[in-house]
Amino acid sequence: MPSPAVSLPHGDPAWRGRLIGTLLAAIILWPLLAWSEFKPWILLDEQSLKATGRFLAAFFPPAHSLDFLALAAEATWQTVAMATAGMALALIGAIPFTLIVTEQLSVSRIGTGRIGWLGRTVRQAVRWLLILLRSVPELVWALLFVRIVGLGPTAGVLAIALTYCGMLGKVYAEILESANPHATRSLLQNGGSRLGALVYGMLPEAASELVSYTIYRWECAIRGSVVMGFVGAGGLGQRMDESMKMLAGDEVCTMLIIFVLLVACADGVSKLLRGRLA
Amino acid sequence: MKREPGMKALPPAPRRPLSVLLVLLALAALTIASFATLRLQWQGLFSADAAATSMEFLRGFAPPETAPAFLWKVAGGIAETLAMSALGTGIAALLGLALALPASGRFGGVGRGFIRLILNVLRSVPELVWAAVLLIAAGLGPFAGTLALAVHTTGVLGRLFADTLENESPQAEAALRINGAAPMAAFFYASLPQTLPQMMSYTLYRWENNIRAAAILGVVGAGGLGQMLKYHLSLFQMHQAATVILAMLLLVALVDAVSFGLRRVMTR
Amino acid sequence: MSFELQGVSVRHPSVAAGQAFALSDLALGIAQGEQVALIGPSGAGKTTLLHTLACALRPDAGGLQLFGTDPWKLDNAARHALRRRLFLAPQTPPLPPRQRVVTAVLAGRLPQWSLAQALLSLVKPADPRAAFEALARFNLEDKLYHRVDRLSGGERQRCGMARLLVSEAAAFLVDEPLSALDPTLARQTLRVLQQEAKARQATLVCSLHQVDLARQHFERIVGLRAGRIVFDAPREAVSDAMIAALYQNAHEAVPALADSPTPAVLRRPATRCF
Amino acid sequence: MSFELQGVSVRHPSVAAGQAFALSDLALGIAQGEQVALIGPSGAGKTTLLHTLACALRPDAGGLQLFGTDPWKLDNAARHALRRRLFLAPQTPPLPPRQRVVTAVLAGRLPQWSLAQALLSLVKPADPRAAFEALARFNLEDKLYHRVDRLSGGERQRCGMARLLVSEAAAFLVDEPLSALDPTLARQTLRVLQQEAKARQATLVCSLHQVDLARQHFERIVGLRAGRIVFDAPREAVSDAMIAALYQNAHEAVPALADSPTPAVLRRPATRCF
Amino acid sequence: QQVLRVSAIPDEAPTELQRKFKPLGNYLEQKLGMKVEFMPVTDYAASVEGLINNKLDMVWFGGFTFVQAKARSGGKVLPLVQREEDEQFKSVFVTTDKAINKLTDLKGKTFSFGSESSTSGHLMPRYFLLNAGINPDTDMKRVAFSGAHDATVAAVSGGKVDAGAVNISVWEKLVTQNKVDPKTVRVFYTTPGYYDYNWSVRSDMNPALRQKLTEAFLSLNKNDPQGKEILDLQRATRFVPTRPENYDAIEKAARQAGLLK
Ligand SMILES: Nc1ncnc2c1ncn2[C@@H]1O[C@H](COP(=O)(O)OP(=O)(O)OP(=O)(O)O)[C@@H](O)[C@H]1O
Ligand SMILES: Nc1ncnc2c1ncn2[C@@H]1O[C@H](COP(=O)(O)OP(=O)(O)OP(=O)(O)O)[C@@H](O)[C@H]1O
Ligand SMILES: [Mg+2]
Ligand SMILES: [Mg+2]
Repeated sequence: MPSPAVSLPHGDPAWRGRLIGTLLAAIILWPLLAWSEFKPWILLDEQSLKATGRFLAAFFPPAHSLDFLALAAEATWQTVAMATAGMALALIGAIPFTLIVTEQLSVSRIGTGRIGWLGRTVRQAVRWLLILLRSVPELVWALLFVRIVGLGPTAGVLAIALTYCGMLGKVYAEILESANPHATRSLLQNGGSRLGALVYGMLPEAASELVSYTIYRWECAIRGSVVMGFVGAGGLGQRMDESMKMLAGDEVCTMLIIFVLLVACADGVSKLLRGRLA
Repeated sequence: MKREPGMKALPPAPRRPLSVLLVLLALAALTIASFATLRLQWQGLFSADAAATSMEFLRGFAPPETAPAFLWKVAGGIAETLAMSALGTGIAALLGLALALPASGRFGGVGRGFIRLILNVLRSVPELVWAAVLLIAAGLGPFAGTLALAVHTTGVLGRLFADTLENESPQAEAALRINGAAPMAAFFYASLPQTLPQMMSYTLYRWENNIRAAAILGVVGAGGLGQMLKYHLSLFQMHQAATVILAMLLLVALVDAVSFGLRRVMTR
Repeated sequence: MSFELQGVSVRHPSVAAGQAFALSDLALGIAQGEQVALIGPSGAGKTTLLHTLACALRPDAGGLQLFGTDPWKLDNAARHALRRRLFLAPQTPPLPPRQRVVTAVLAGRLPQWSLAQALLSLVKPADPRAAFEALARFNLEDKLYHRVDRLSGGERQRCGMARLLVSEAAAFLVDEPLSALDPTLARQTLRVLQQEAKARQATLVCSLHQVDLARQHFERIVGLRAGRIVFDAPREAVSDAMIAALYQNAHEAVPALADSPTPAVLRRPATRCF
Repeated sequence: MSFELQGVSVRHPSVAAGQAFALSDLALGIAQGEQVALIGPSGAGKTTLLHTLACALRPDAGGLQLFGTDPWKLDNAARHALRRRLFLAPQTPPLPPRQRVVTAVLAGRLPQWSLAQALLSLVKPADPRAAFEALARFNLEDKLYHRVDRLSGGERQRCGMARLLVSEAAAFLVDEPLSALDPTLARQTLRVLQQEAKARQATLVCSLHQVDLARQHFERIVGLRAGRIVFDAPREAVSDAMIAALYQNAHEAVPALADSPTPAVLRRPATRCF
Repeated sequence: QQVLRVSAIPDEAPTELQRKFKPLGNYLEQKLGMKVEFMPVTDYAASVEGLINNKLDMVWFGGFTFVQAKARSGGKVLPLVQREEDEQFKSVFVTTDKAINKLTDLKGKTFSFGSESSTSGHLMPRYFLLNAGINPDTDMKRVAFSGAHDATVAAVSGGKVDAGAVNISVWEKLVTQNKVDPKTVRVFYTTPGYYDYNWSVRSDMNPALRQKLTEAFLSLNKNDPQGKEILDLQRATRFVPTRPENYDAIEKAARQAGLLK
């Protein structure tokens, strides 16, 4: 048995980087804690606990008058409809953007690890477009659409579609990039087209993650209240904000239960699809 | 030796499960029903003065306010926003990871269901409600804002992380566990490195979201860019709002770049 | 006895009940410290058998004894403790890409480590020297700090073997350790595995496609075909004819089989995919 | 000429400039329809060479001609069109888990399909008979509708080869196609590959660790070691001594090297990982 | 024109507003002979944008929102009528802190306004604070915008804000409904009166319609049952005509406080 002939290379080459990284993180953490006045112990202060308890006690029993339930049911459907319509429109934009942005699908990258200048430019442009779409605050979209299409669900659906297009495009691309690239790369190397490589190499790997995220976004659209309320489009999120501002704990509680049920439903669909599709 | 495969019967294709088809049909029906019941009015969007109106609206933002005093205020807002959002997201990422382990079914079906329910509640309660609760528990200030962000984001990240873990192919972890490694150790040596890029990307994406979070922070008096934006938009001070929007855009682009860079480093 | 199988039949979890077994009615005993080669055509069930021995697959029928106890009669914790005494090196080492060689190798120590130690070792490798020495026995010491997805196929396979060396198991179950190695390296690797097993008095069960190597290096050879043991004999008793029979029919004589449709073709797999 | 390399040096994209090449200063010409075996120790650069021939790695220096044109002088689209005439079968079969065998095999047709065809084929396989027949040549036809992650190692490898058969390439670059196959099946597979190449007048470059098979079945053998061509000769000219030399030093003689520290050990890789 | 689109600033819950509006809407439909539709919004700015961009026809504005709408539309918004109470509207400053007895005591304390665009919850309290020499942005420890008057009171009574400013009518409603204990939460300052809420329309509205609307409001009367129901819901004794000039003082205050530029 040959004993190790060569000596152990002294030191882990990654160690210094890790040490510096940790130190840097600690140094950055300090001002963050200071600026955000991070003092968790005040949560345990007796008076705070009492006040919180009183506040939460108002949540029970949940509001269950027929009037309110009817109102909530109508708001629920409105919410679901707006979220679904908004998501559908967002997907129309997000899918092509995703295909453009995903680097694993780049043909010019094969062999060099670098992307051609044209690809790089287009990608960069689309990335900026996505950043723009999702970083313009919802309130600004809402203000704009109130001017163009007036109050009502149209403005809400449009605002969802635009913001979510930006988010979906970015996150989809990152999901595709994170998948194991072996199958995709092999298809591309044998002359497959980008889209062929996508559906035969990437989707089987990434479909479940894409489904999870899409369903989560749909949930978000259901909760999204800012734009909806702004344009008077109604829906659960808006009702919840109102009830909260008026401190009607029981109403908030009922709507929370509806939210949890809807979210659980979405979770179920997500689980089913992930199990079957992929 | 040449065989004659044609002689052998081609086996019939297995039937596809109906459930997926049904779910997809149901989703299509939901989409159609949504568009049908909403009575959306597109004519406004495609009318002639839509473009003119939007141009006029956009022109209202120009030029962004650049008075030094205001820029200082924005800088303060940036610092506060960064501090709250980074800390809130960081706490949420850690808690989310801790909750994602049981929520991905690692400790059995009951644990999975229970933790998923908790995660559902955490993120079903909107940030505004968390802000109200925490305002009462922690008082005015960035701490309440940070916590409000952290609590809601924990629900979000916990769920996304759990799904990522469930979607990951389990072979690497199984190989270690077959050899007797403890479940947690196997997780840190096999599944975590495989899923880390995806989790990182979700975390950074939530960070972006939290940078934009507006309403909650105003309610707890925490300030930051979101609150400034709401303030100036409410007062129709468009030039100031434009500066704030630009600052947000820069922050989001910065986070996007960080996300891109980290992913480069990690996945190349 | 390290392993004792009596009438063991195994079906993969995804296979519907009522369908054919991957292993049927196997009887096999392997004493502690013995070195056994497992040969057989592709799809014969070698991997399945090794997984069964490693308690990674539960037999549907029959009795399995591991170091004298039936692992499937133990509770989870005890069975998992039993697994520490085994080391299964899978056919394709499932290493997370981007992990470094040193981490991947030291993962062989995980059963012995506490969680804190394991986490610490992720930050700063706990015992790089052990990993280095294990790698050196396969001429791979210069890749210690490389990423596993930047290794060549044979290098990755040796990385998996190095993990075996750092583990503290009392039985090695090795699935085709030589498939990606050149002849010289294959011989060297086999020698290292056998020396290591001998030095620790560990049992070695090794599935192989290289029949000549199996016959040269192992005292005992088990031939598996279509889920059944065809022969289990000391190497002197294994004749060329037996080997030819083991591999022959399954493939060369297929046209003969083709006339009578094999049930496997008619069987519809219960898979769900796109 | 299918392939023509002159002074080609290749470095993997992740390797920093200035570090050693994975292939250095290679000269090689392979005529259309020729069948070449590529042998050499693990880490010699066989995979790297095949990737270079498949335009999957760009040479850092030297001239590469593919079917008479330099692919790296073409624009992206033209180069990609050129790739359709090549088929690279990687060392580990590139099959997404949960895909079905029929889909995985028919993916070999992707370069010829329009997007609509590709999508349709996902719902209802476009040409299951072609897949079936390709699989049948490797005795795998009964797994047509199985999921690829439920195949044994050798079955998966044959699934990858079946994809090669359905493709319409004019040059096959096959990376260790026999590593997970038993001797009989290995011979059968090699025969199928060679027959298919001959039938289509396609070039076949095949990396192998089974030296005996290489010498039996291939007219021309290229020996690669440490990124350089050691010999490139018709099989009659390849002596046992040459083979021994090809594999020998790198591993067996390590203790001798040990006295002078190899530069590779001192070199710190510029990896970033956890 | 077949439909009169009406909205209101969300200083109360839009559901509540909708409930309050229902009898009024029916009454207006009767009087005008056209359909009246109420479109609730949750943001003050949306009601302003809606009216001046011709997406709404009549809005229940606060004093400050009216001034904003007037400024943003270049003076093309007209106030029609207001409640008698709105001619002398007031805000109250509330606290639980025994040490706070006048506006100047608020230095270094935490404080909560209502919504950013509210007259009684933000603009006038800020104006009177500035007059007392307290700049909320620099002199106070921290300033929050609770978004609604009820929420301000909750924050103050929960002891998490030292003081807050609310609309007097909401405060009185909460006291009569026993939602707040006036012994622990007390008013330490009441502002002088100012003009507040009104019903506004665009000035290019058909004058005949405008005339009819004004008359419909003015003829509401506590003596008949329908009028009483409407006026009670609006917490009004009666409606009176109003003029743009009534809001000049608010406009001046807004400019002084830097809320209007
Ligand atoms: N996860 C699985 N689910 C269902 N069937 C499987 C699974 N893995 C393997 N099989 C089937 O079980 C049989 C035995 O497979 P096994 O992997 O044990 O073969 P093997 O002898 O290791 O072959 P190879 O030499 O090709 O690796 C094969 O017919 C295979 O198709
Ligand atoms: N992606 C990569 N990045 C960096 N270096 C690599 C990469 N892949 C391989 N190498 C290195 O390049 C050299 C040649 O590798 P290659 O995969 O071509 O060897 P091989 O001859 O195919 O070996 P094997 O028989 O083990 O598959 C090896 O030293 C290997 O470590
Ligand atoms: Mg196997
Ligand atoms: Mg290789």
